[in-house]
Amino acid sequence: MPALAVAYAVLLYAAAAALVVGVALRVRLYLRTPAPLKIPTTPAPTTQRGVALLLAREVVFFESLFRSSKWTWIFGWTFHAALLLVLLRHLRYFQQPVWQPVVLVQAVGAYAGIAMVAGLAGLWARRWLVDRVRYISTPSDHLHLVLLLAIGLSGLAMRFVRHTDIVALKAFTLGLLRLDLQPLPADPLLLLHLALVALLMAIFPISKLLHAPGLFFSPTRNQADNPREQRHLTPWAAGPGRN
Amino acid sequence: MNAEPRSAADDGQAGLSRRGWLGVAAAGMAGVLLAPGIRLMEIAQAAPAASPAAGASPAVRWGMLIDTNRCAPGCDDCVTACRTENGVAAPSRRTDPQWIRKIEIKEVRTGRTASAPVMCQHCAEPPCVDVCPTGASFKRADGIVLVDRHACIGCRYCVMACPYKARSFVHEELADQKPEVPRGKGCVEGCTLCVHRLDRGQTITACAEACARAGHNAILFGDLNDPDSEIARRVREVSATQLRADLKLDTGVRYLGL
Amino acid sequence: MQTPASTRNFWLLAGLGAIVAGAGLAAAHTMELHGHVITGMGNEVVWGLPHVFAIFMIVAASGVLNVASVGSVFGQAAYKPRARLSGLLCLALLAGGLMVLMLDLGRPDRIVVAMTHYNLRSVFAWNVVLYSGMAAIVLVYLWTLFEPALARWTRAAGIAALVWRFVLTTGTGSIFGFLVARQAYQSALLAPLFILLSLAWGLALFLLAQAALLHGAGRRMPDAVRQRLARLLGIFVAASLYLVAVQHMTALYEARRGAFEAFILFGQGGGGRYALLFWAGYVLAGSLLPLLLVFLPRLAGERSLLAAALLVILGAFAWLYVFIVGGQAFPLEIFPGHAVRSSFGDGAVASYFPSLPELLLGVGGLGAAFLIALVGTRLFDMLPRDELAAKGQGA
Amino acid sequence: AGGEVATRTPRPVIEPAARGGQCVADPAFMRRNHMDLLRHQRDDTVRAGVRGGQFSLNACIGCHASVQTGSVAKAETNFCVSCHSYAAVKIDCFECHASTPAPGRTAFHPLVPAGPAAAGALQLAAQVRAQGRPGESR
Amino acid sequence: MATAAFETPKLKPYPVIPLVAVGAMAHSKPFVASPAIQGAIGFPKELEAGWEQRAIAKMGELLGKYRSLRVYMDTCVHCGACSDKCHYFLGTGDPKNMPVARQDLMRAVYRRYFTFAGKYFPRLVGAVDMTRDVLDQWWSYYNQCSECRRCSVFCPYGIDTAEVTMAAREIMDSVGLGQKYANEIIGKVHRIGNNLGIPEPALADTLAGLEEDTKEETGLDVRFPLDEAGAEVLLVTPSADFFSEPHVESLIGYAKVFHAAGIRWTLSSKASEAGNFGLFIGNYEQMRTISLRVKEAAQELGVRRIVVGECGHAWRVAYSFWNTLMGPFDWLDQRYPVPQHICEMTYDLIRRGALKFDKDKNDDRIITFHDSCNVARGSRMGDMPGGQFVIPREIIKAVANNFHDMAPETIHASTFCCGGGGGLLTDDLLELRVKGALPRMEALKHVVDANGVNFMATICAICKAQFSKVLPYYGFDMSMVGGVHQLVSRSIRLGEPH
Ligand code: HEC
Ligand code: HEC
Ligand code: HEC
Ligand code: HEM
Ligand code: HEM
Ligand code: SF4
Ligand code: SF4
Ligand code: SF4
Ligand code: SF4
Ligand code: SF4
Ligand code: SF4
Repeated sequence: MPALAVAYAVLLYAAAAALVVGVALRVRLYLRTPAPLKIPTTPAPTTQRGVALLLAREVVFFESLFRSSKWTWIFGWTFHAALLLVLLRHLRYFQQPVWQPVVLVQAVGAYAGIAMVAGLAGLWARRWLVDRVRYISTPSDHLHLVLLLAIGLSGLAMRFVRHTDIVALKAFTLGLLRLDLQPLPADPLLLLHLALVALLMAIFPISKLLHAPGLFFSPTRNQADNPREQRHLTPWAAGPGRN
Repeated sequence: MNAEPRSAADDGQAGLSRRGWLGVAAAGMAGVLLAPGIRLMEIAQAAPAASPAAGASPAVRWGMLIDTNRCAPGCDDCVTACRTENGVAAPSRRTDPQWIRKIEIKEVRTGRTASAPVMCQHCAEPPCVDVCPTGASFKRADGIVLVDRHACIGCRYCVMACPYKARSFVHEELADQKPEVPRGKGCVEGCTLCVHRLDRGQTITACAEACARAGHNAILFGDLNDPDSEIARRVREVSATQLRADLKLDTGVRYLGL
Repeated sequence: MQTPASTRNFWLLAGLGAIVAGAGLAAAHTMELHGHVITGMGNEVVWGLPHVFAIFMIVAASGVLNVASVGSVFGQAAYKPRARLSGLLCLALLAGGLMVLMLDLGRPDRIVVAMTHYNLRSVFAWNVVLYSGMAAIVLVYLWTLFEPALARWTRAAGIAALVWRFVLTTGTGSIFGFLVARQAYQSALLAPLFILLSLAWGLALFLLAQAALLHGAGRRMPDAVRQRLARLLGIFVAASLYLVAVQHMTALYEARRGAFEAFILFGQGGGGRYALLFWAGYVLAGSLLPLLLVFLPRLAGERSLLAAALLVILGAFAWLYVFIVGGQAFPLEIFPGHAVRSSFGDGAVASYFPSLPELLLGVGGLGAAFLIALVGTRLFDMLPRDELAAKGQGA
Repeated sequence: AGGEVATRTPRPVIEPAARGGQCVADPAFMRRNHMDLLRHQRDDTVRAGVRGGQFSLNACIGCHASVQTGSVAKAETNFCVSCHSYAAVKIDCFECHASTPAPGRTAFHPLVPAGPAAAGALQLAAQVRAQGRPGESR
Repeated sequence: MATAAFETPKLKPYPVIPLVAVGAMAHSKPFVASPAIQGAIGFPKELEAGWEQRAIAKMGELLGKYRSLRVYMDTCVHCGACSDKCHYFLGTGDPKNMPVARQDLMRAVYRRYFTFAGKYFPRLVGAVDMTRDVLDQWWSYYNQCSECRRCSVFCPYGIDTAEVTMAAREIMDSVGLGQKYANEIIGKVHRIGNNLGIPEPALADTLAGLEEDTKEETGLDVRFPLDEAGAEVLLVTPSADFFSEPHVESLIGYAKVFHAAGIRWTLSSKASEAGNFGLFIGNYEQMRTISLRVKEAAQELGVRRIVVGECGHAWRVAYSFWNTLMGPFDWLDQRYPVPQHICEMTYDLIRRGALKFDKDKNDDRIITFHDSCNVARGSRMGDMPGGQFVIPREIIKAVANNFHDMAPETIHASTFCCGGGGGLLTDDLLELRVKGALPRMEALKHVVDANGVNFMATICAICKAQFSKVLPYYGFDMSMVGGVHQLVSRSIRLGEPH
């Protein structure tokens, strides 16, 4: 088996492991850390169902962000929605036969790539143009955007400028899933794209990208506003015998 | 597996000038989509050098002269021939396309009757082209007005604009198209002046051929720009008329005896 | 404040709008699946009911913005608090109209082609530019209304919108005006006529939307404002009726177009239903009755104003149907002075019966516009605040 | 999707071109770039009337049509479909274009005579292309 | 130092987000608590060598005890959505007053000691060591947060800077660095029973005086009972209500409502304070002990309901935390919400028709309502979300004729803090308080100009005190602020049979 395919297989396996294990450990930590007091930011839903709905709205529409900053919302939401479409479109590399919804999304997928890059560009521009945001930006904030931009641009370049052999690539990725190594087309853009994706997966659990799981554990958002109706008790904060 | 024949791409730029037709519309597309393939393609096109049709020539203007005096009432050989040539089924419904149709006319004042086929008049100033939002309707260098059905969005504005009802909209899915004449649902189409024949080097359309075969010779096909061609000569000699001449569209199809 | 009751109503209405818009999408999908055979359109009447709806919405979109213009450009205080709503309705109608136009295409999947390939000589392509430009200008305009720091640009944006609006309606009118081949359309009067019609239709729609919104918030339009708007509606309706009359008179004079006018106005040669729709639908119900409701002092009141607005809109549909469908139904005259016969309907009046999918698509566009307006009013503060404005001026 | 080789890692079965010979360009290149080539050729043909270019769709069909179905797009295993269903790429070409070669006449070259001689001529043409035309400096 | 001269910001016709002015408020620091104050409530007396490790250890402990802190440290993406939401930033322009930057003061340390990236690439992620310089910045800027939670409304993840501020103050207290104002008050609560340090006799005296005044005004025997066993209701109200203007007007209002409704009620000398500064310094134990006084007092007096007076943070603690801290409340009357806000009670009575008003008595006032942050964003009233906005306004509309809300983006959940909450209501932070009030003052100015508003009602003792002080800086009359029950008091009809 060619060294290239082996190297990339190792890289991608390692990155995927880092992603899965890292996120799982973090989520376990969040789960194990108690939330001693009821601190939903009110007005908040009074039932658990309402909370689920609220979280769904936050995830789908970025409702709070919409309220606070229209520009950030436009760029941020565009980026995330486009990212979702792009990822859905990418599912075709990982399944055979391909699900019908994934087939349908192919048509918009390429334009979503453009939208994603545009959204990222807007977010990055904001980091330079708005003095407040410039003040709070750390190098890693910029690098996250650069990384995603580079992934997006290398992908778009493959789509529109220098095509790669998608059939062979798909065989490679399917092979990865089946522990049956297949050759990988040695197109520079593809290799770059994949290397950056591996980097993204690896840093996910140790970076601010944890906001994705984080949202679901934020007590101000995930608690129901019912302290009078229901006594809220967690291990260390509960009555006598507390430590 | 990735050895692309780039070396071959470096010689021969013969095809470049042919891209002159690239209008506003195509330019947008060409930019992003074609970059890597283009040069290779130029060579590819240059390769079969013996091809008789090196593209539509602006020196030519194809046209037809229809002599209503010779057109036999009741005959529709031209219509049938067109259908056969282009794989258009005989119309069974109001919505079915008709590229060419036979018209029976009666002068209201004198009661004089006549008949003639009417198809796309291949106007020199085609309103259908002017109105088409995407540039799918276009006039070729040699005067043939066509619909590029890869760019037609099916808005039917050209149908509204054509004074001759020469355009039809494909209202339903088609099957068994002729390989030479692709057609399909959702686009607008009309007489192509048998462009596939002309490009192949033939110099007669299916309808004209059929009329001649039937012995009527009511349809004369040829190059209006060539002063020596028969059609040019006859258009000069007899006073051929254009339909709706008041609109000054300078049609490529002319009529005699109206 | 968003109370549970208002939230429930919002979701109910939004659900309704979504269902209607969804039905439109489903209809469009069926049309694409089966092709346009399942519609009433054919090779003669190629633009049918969907275009009646689409053109109504686009023309009204331009007109509805008038309320904002009067406030921002001409500085009329009574209109200023209505500018936001007027801008939002404009966007919503534009979107609804374009949705219908796009989905009626033979190849809606090629929308990208439509967006990337422009034939600069095509009136239709201009209109695509005009519509997107309109949307952009209105967005900027709304932005200046919402961002106090940009308030000094409101007037400039308002003027831009005003100018653009006239160009846009002229453009829409020209879609028909440039059809030299058709006797029904080729006329220089179409552009001004469309502008006047747009003012009337837009104001009528605005009045209805505003009434619904204020009703939802438990408020009423101040009487003074209502009377002004009523008078304005009356003027617009009367003026457009006048121009329609002029257009037909000039056409009657032209020998070539006499036959068509006889067809469309008097029902000769099979134009009966168009003539009926014109007189009963547009002239009587859509113009004279609203004029009575608006100008007869005895009838003055919120209800008759709203009834008038509703009638104006019905009249608009009647007029557009006569104009668009009637204009195509009349046979093309290829051989003047001859009686013509062929397998392709030459010389015969074309028949057109709208089908269900077409109707659903058109109504679906209205539903989409409604949904956008509804969500917009929920997300942004759109309610006209007359008290604040009045007090603010006094202070 | 039925058109794949049943190993642990599914791959599409790409039916070999019935006529044999070589493709109009290196297969690795074709695999990546055929869509752009076709698109460009299409515009040349439709707009400028240039026919007989190398990347004519009819030519593709002429070579790649399946021996069983006579088509490139009728069955899952047919040439175009085999890949496209694997890669989840939808093409609408065959809504309009016949997916079978013209009976009795190939569309490959207008001068190629109709009838059984066509195949032989095609072979010849392919060889010529492959080896370079005499008198042309490479 | 704290009272050094400063410039009051100008009110602009519409809100403008200031440009970043680095270090503009770096000088603002509260007085440090003396060793005596610290010692009295069980904190280390002063900063001692090795505090860095102890601070980090405390941070580790808190990270394990509070999911909020843990998740918030990881989750912020530096999107900046919160950056223009804090009134202290809007009023001062100091970028460290942007909520995200305030959190970052702690996040930088968190990253350095608790994350992979911060341990190995500190520069990349902006991680720093815990040093004296860092502590000084903490001291300055964690004492410039009123824990108002406005930022958490706008953050896409609901990151609540107040939680971070509380953790930071807890860490600082744990290494001996405490804030004089807050910690002194906590000491007084433990010693005397209320924040103002009013001893029982003084309290009794005051209440007797109030009874006389009210008799004079109304001619009726409206009672202000103290420590009356067997009463139905225990009213717990901020101690400012006993002494300060305009607070006391509301106290009279409560008494009149009880009187008109015929409810037997009492105050308690043991729990003569609703406020709970344990919340402000983020110390769970303090918060709990202070709360438990109320339970003891209520059980001693044998009441069946507990009602809380007009106090913002007190209501947050009572509504949101009491059940956790001192529940279950099975010994109280379950037909009423436990605890109940005085506004809930009054509103309920109004709806049942038990109270009558002469609305025109308030006609000299054009009223607006200031939502206090702890009520607006940390609690609820009534049985539906947002009841805390509806109920006070409905009461005002029931007792007065002229009401106008301020601009929608400055009320309800988006309300601006008065500028004095979170344990900052001290004169050593006056500059901060004045500047932090700017956004609220601008919104007020708008309705004053447009609608002629001349009275701003509110239901928080801190808001009332803060506004009385700050209004004059902005050219308003200090008596413009008052309580909701102050309005009730004016127009309620007493002495009718019911
Ligand atoms: C002369 C006959 C001929 C013509 C014409 C032709 N091909 Fe081919 N093509 C072949 C042959 C033979 C192969 C197989 C070569 C191989 O596998 O090495 C092939 C291979 C291919 C492949 C790669 C398939 C794989 O195995 O991955 C593609 C893609 C392809 N052709 C597309 C096209 C397209 C598109 C056209 C039209 C522009 C076309 N071909 C025209 C004969 C032809
Ligand atoms: C709606 C109908 C339609 C669709 C869909 C369509 N075509 Fe065409 N195509 C045509 C027509 C019509 C011609 C012109 C044929 C002529 O003029 O002889 C054509 C010509 C071509 C030509 C030049 C003729 C040849 O054989 O080389 C190519 C290449 C081509 N099309 C490729 C494509 C491709 C690739 C697709 C799919 C992405 C496609 N077409 C989809 C209608 C269509
Ligand atoms: C080796 C496999 C393979 C074969 C065989 C093949 N294709 Fe493709 N084709 C692809 C892949 C993969 C793509 C999509 C590339 C992408 O998504 O960027 C594609 C894309 C296309 C596109 C562009 C579609 C779009 O929406 O952009 C056209 C047109 C096309 N192919 C035509 C054909 C035709 C016609 C044939 C048969 C003659 C054919 N292809 C045979 C692999 C193949
Ligand atoms: C549940 C899923 C997710 C939700 C709800 C979510 C939400 C958000 C929100 C609200 C923001 C702030 C606004 C903005 O700057 O755009 C944000 C920022 C960001 N998100 Fe996500 N996100 C999710 C998943 C992801 C994933 C999977 C990635 C990357 C692979 C990602 C990458 C980013 C980045 C890089 C930023 C920072 C943008 C900047 O620097 O300005 N997000 N996210
Ligand atoms: C192992 C995982 C991945 C593989 C194998 C992969 C492969 C590819 C390939 C082959 C293309 C070219 C598509 C074409 O030519 O049609 C592409 C495009 C693209 N990729 Fe990836 N990619 C992966 C992960 C990602 C991730 C995680 C992101 C985003 C964060 C991403 C973003 C993009 C974008 C934006 C495009 C261009 C738009 C498009 O074609 O959809 N990719 N990718
Ligand atoms: S074939 Fe000739 S004679 Fe017959 S209808 Fe046609 S034109 Fe007339
Ligand atoms: S006859 Fe009609 S379709 Fe043909 S060129 Fe003229 S206008 Fe266009
Ligand atoms: S139907 Fe097609 S050809 Fe006709 S105007 Fe519309 S896009 Fe152009
Ligand atoms: S020229 Fe060809 S396409 Fe046109 S009518 Fe005659 S046969 Fe038909
Ligand atoms: S809680 Fe309030 S004071 Fe503290 S940072 Fe957030 S907005 Fe500012
Ligand atoms: S809004 Fe939330 S995520 Fe964004 S910078 Fe502020 S705290 Fe961080």
